[in-house]
Amino acid sequence: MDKTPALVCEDIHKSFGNIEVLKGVSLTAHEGDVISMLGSSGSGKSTFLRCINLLETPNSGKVIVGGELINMKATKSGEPVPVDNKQIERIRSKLSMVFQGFNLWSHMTTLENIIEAPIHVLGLSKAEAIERANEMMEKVGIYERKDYYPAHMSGGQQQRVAIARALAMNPSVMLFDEPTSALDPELVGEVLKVIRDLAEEGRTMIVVTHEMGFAREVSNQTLFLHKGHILEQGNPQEIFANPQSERFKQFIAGNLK
Amino acid sequence: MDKTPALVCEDIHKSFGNIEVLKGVSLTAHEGDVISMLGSSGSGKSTFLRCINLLETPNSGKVIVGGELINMKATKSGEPVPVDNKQIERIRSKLSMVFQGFNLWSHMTTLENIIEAPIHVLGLSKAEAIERANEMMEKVGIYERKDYYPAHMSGGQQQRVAIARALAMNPSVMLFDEPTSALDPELVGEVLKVIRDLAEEGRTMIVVTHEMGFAREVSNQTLFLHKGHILEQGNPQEIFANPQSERFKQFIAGNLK
Amino acid sequence: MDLQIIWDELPLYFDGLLLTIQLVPLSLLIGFVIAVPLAVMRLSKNPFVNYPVFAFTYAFRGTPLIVQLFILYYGVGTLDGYSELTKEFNFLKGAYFFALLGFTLNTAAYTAEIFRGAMAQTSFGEVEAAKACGMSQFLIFRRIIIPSALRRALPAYSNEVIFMLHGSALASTITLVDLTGAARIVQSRYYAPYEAFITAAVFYFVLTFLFIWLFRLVENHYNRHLKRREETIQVVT
Amino acid sequence: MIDLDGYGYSILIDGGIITISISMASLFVACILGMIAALARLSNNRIASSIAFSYTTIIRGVPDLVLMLLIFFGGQIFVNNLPENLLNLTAWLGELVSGNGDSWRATAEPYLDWGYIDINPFIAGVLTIGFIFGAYMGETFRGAIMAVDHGMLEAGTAYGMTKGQINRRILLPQMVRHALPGIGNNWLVLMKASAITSIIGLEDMVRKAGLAAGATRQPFKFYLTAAVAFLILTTLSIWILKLIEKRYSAGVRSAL
Amino acid sequence: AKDLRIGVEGAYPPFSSIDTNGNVVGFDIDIANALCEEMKVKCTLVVQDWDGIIPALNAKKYDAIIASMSITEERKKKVDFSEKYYNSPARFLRKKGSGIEITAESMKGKTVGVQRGTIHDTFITAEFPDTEIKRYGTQDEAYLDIAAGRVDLLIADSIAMDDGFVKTDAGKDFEFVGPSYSDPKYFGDGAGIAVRKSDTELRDRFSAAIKAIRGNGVYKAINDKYFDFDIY
Ligand SMILES: Nc1ncnc2c1ncn2[C@@H]1O[C@H](COP(=O)(O)OP(=O)(O)OP(=O)(O)O)[C@@H](O)[C@H]1O
Ligand SMILES: Nc1ncnc2c1ncn2[C@@H]1O[C@H](COP(=O)(O)OP(=O)(O)OP(=O)(O)O)[C@@H](O)[C@H]1O
Ligand SMILES: [Mg+2]
Ligand SMILES: [Mg+2]
Ligand code: NI
Repeated sequence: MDKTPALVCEDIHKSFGNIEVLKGVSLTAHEGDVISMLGSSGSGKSTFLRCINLLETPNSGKVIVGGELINMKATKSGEPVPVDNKQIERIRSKLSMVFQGFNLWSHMTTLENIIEAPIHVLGLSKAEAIERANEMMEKVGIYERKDYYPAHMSGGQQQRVAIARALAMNPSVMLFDEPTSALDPELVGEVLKVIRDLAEEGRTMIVVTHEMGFAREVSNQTLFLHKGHILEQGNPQEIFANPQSERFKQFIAGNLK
Repeated sequence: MDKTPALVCEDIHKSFGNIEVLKGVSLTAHEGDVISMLGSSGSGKSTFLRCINLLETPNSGKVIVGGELINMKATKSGEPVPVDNKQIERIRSKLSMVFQGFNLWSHMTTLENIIEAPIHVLGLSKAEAIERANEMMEKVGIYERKDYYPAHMSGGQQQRVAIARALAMNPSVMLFDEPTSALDPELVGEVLKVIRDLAEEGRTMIVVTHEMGFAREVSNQTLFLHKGHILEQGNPQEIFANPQSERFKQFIAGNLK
Repeated sequence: MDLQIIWDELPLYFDGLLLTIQLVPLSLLIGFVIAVPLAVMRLSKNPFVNYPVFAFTYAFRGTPLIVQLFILYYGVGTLDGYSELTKEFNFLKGAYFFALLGFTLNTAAYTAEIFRGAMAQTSFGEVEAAKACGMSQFLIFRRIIIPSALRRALPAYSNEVIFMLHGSALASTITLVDLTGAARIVQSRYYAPYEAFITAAVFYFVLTFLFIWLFRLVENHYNRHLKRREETIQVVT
Repeated sequence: MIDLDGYGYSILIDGGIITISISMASLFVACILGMIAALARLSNNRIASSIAFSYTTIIRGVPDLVLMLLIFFGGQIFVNNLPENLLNLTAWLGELVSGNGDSWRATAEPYLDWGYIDINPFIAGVLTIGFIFGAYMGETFRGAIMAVDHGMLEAGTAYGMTKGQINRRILLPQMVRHALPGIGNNWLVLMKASAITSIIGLEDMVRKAGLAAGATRQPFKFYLTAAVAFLILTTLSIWILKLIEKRYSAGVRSAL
Repeated sequence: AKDLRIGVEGAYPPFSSIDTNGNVVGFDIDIANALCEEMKVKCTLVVQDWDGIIPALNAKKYDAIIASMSITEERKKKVDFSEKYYNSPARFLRKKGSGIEITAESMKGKTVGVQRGTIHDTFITAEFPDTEIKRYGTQDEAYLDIAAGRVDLLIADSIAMDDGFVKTDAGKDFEFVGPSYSDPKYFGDGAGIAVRKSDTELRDRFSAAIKAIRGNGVYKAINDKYFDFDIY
């Protein structure tokens, strides 16, 4: 490998109580990679994304962002915790997440949502942040909605605000958790187009999705998660054409019907 | 025509305020017909179904159920209202509706939901109603959930309870409003199978849906609604093969992508 | 603390307790029975039905209970013809009737508003589903809206019950010897505020938690359907 | 105008001012206590959270009238016996340390000669009502904090904001909006509860009305006057609360 | 000398009541002012409900009580008293024509109103156990209730009832019945000024001042303002 990968996860395990949700998941994303994650409901996709930026603390495994290993230690009770909160905060600011339910801050307008973290986390001046926000809003096509509150926008618009908010952090990797599942069929296309544009720009992205078409056409790597294991992994064209596992065959059959 | 059609709608118009949502929609359903209604979001599909059982009062047009015309009169302000509430109640009991959001009664268990209307509207004894409910629950495969509350069941299970509840009224026509749109992709199949079984039994049904495959395979008549007008109507095999209108061409292209 | 005082006056406290646990449940019961139809009337679009009930609930919720009691007890006592009436109806003579009346009207006003809120919250879809089955307006109220609303109102109603229990302490201001009345007699006899009032407080505390516990039982039974799915699943595992 | 026999001014103006000012002052105390209680209950510190829990449960378990009588009568004795008790403590300590308690006592005496500390009914009323409603406010605030959509806080975390930033910039503004209806309710209840201070001798509207009723033997008229005054205050409060809620609900779509 | 605070009641006419301006007035008040003048101290009056009047004194809310408080053994356990400054007997009050007599028999099952925590309360509780007792926070409330016919009898200080009720419009249908009670066991040695137990110095100053105003005619002037006989 000539360049440091943007993101490496090695053998991530995660349990809730007695139930092991992730049973060793690994992934390497180089710069410009678009990785799609498929899997049925409850297979652990969200949990994996949340482990990447430490919203959940993995029970074991390594997360390496831009070559920097996130340091973990064990508490007395054996629970792993991050050693250094400052490191976590710094790393999170490089990994922007776009949530399934958007999670926009409802007391802030579109613009305020977008400039909040750049100002308070990255330390940009207000003018810089606004300039950057304008650019992002243009890109996702919500500039006219800059002074609207989230509640006054449609789902598709909210989702695009969430994407602009994530973009404004100028992250090295973007994590999308089912960016279209909460949307009306007619809005799905709209949001997918934005993500496709980002892919063409060469953004590194990890996208959890149910949209086979998207996985096939936009991503350059597809993972299929099942019961906490990766069952299929590889070039989407190939694995859709030649599924290795029964389960994945079923999965795509059910979805394409 | 040899037999009285189960349901006839003639030139239904409906406006909300100044906006005319239905601009003259007609439909005839004979016994055993399965009519699928397609149309993009906002085209007036739900409004039409709601006009059929008078949840919305049409501004003009006739609804004839089993040969019986629903009598309407105009109020002083020109709004049409049903003449006879008793007639409406009787007719509604013949037209069972399955709602998009299920609309189960949250304070009742599955069984209680199903026996409620047969006892209090049809006047069945409790024993009879339970017997009938058992049969319906078997049919849709939720017998084991008979003592669960709606909140404790998955979307697919709730939808099947809603279907069983509608079936238990032994309706002459069943109206389905996007019976699968609120469901997880894996549950869609489950519910469609139940509807397909009902079609095979010879139930008269009107189904608003986004599932092309279902429309094509299960229904014997397909309507395509656009901006309050019926643009296409006829045998699904034929109209999918030879769409008459540009709009329908686009519509099936977009959906089958 | 002089425990001897408390011990000596315990019978007085028990008499007070007896009155409190008579007045409170009785007024709650009557108030509840009145409140349900009032709440339905409040939902009516007919102003002749809606407004009088609104005025009633507004007046009783907008003024202090103590003022209501004073108006009812001392105020009514000075009205012309009151003494004549007491000859006919002996129960009008004592403060008991007026306390019961005041508490009942007060709790009915609050309860009606609680129920109205719960009914207004009934999911639109559930009502439509009922209509679509051919249910009449009356049947929909009787079978869907009211049962579902009463269950949802339980937590708010249990608060109202606690407030009523606490409000009942005001019976002591119109000469009744309830728990608080007993405490005030003890205080005026011995000038021992700690002994007098802490004893009463303990009684009330126990009563409050008895009520809370009872409501929790009722809620667990009637509101199973409101529990989130995850929670019920957790209970199983 | 109704003839109030010359008592109108004293009931409505003098009494009204007392009622309003005691209510506002109590609200202030209650909000501070409530915020402390809510944060303590939600904190990870066991002791803080159990103290806050006892406070909120015990207070809510006992009628305000009983608490009021207890704090007013008992509190006064407590405060005024405090110097004496402290002196005795000093003497006892002196006896223990150097064997001459009396001289310790004598040294301390000038410092503890507070005379009487006048707990006037106003302060007693404010503290009592504030103390009682602090418990209710605590629950309101706790509920409001928990009602804030967890996802929004998580979004803050995901963008690398610190705990403090999240609390200040996301939690608090959201919390206030959720808490407003509760605060409004508590205010309406509190204002009416202030009427029971008349029982401990505070000259609020109800007490003034009572005195007038006693003197003129016309309770109906005077208590009704007080009731109407309360209705006006309530109406006014509801109106103002609506305005405030409107201002704070920027970005919230109304339910209807 | 140090300023004094004096606790008064305010709902016990003619000894103390609140006028339309919200000021306390009455015999107790005039006596209090006269005594303060005699003692050459500045006094502030503090109105306090009867229920809490002794605890508040001990809590140092004020330094003395001038509120028609009878000097009884029970109270002496809590406070000290000056010499009496007036003395008047207790009597029963009934509605004219009600025919109730002060005998155990006639009073059986009847309701007697009394102010809570007074000597009259102690007296009726001990001596007429078969009657129903209704206790009030203030004497005014008791008047309202006998006028409304809710109690059959009141027992209280005869002068207070005479001036505060019987002689008013509302009280014209009522009359005294039965003997005058002044048994020291219940009613003590007249009304005195209460001070905290440790305050013997202040107590003695009050006693001296009472003697002085009795002697110099000030007392008589106040007395004549309210009563047509000598209440001392
Ligand atoms: N905080 C938690 N506590 C306990 N169990 C949890 C928690 N979060 C997730 N789980 C469980 O972990 C499993 C995987 O959840 P996850 O949300 O990762 O699924 P998913 O693949 O994202 O599914 P979906 O497509 O429905 O979003 C599920 O069984 C879920 O119930
Ligand atoms: N009660 C109402 N008041 C005003 N406008 C309404 C009302 N109900 C529906 N509409 C409007 O009528 C139009 C048709 O709505 P309808 O719900 O029938 O569409 P639909 O075809 O069912 O769409 P979808 O596929 O999204 O369910 C929409 O523009 C909608 O906004
Ligand atoms: Mg997920
Ligand atoms: Mg629809
Ligand atoms: Ni037409």
